[in-house]
Amino acid sequence: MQVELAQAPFEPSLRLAAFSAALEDEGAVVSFTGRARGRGADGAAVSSLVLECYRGVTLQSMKAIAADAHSRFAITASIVIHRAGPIAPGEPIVFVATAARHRRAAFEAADYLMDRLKTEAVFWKREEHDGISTWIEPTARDREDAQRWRDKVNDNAGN
Amino acid sequence: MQVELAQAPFEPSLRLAAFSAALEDEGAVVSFTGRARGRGADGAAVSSLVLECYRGVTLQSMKAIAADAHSRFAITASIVIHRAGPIAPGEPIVFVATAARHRRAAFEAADYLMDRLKTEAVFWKREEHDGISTWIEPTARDREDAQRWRDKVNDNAGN
Amino acid sequence: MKQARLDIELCGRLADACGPVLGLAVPENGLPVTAMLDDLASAYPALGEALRRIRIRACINETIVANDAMVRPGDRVALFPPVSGG
Amino acid sequence: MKQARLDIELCGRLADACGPVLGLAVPENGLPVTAMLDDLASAYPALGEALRRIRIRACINETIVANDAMVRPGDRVALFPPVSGG
Repeated sequence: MQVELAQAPFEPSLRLAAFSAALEDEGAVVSFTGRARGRGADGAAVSSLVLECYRGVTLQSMKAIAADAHSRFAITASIVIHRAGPIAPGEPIVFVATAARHRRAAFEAADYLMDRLKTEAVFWKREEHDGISTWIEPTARDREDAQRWRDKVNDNAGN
Repeated sequence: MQVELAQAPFEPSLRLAAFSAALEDEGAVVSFTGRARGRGADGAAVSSLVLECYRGVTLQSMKAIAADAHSRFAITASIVIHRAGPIAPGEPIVFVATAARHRRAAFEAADYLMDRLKTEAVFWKREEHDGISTWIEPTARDREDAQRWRDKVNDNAGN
Repeated sequence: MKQARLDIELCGRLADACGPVLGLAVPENGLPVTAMLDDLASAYPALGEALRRIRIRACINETIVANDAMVRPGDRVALFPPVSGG
Repeated sequence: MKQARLDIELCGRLADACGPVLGLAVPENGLPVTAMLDDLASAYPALGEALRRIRIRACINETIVANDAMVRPGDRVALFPPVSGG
């Protein structure tokens, strides 16, 4: 379990190479890369995305989410890298990779990590366009996605 | 949509780099790498995995699965690379990457591609250990995973 | 009736019994896949058991076909056991 | 009662009204988070509206705390609006 807050651009493919090289007999590796988009949901050009974080609390929130993924899924290794600060369109914002003996656990853990990072990681995010700064909150879809895992816990408890 | 049958080892991280570099304003990239394991399900050492394919039919089966993923999910790009021939433990067997504006489509399409490739792609697979060759069929779990997508179609039809 | 020789490729575990390519005499104007399978089982009894036990798909000229499709001399014919997937 | 000055960091959109760090006079033996929020709203009315409208979490010495936690001079205090996630 490796969790990093990156203040500068990073290259996801190099991180995937290093992550994979350190594995043992895992049969499955899933990666996710989230990239800053050049157009907002309304189609307007975005010149920059800015992610504010707060001291050790942001990294701690990421570590707690990664630890939950390890206790919940049969994964043997994971990496979470998240940018902070100003991010240009096309640059990676977040990179997640998971490894497991079988692919189902690797897929589910990566999906889970992203859903929770997108709603619970301690960041405050704004888009800048035309000199105007707009604060961004998790979308209804982000909240529904994150809710899926809570529903699953309830399903299991009910059976 | 790029589909390849590879007769020699390939490096997934380089393929992810090339795939990502060719994208436009996609916000989400998911990758999956399946690696040959050094131990079988019974814990016995595997010296080699051998994937037989048949002329153009194997590539055609992979292309049909990729085309289905594009018609079913809101992905804008995909790559599927599959090894054939003898594969040593630790080497990649299959690499899949998908890109989409939003992460849900990218995750689901990669998951779907793998489930169908693991059950329907035209390969015959055997493990070699201690000079003995054992033919491998899709596991019950592989079949259940692939069945999920058929169930979903039925769910949708019912609503 | 005049006969011609057809080479049939056997994929996956079907090659275990008698090897990966088998010759078969077929009528010059062809025969359906089901008849070809029966003839093959008679000519190669060791393979015949596998053909009865396993669900077989025939492939003619790189297209998987139904069992009533016609096989003709000159066709590129292969027999597939169930695929194992990637 | 003796008073001390506390610097409070305002995260995310909370900094829009009056800037990212505000000073507040607090009792030397501390006060609960809820009282600190009331005092801050009185001292900075432009921020007060945001504090009432938005659900706030207080963070003391890098730990998110409940609203009845005590804030003491020397603590590193920050106020969080709802996070936007990564």
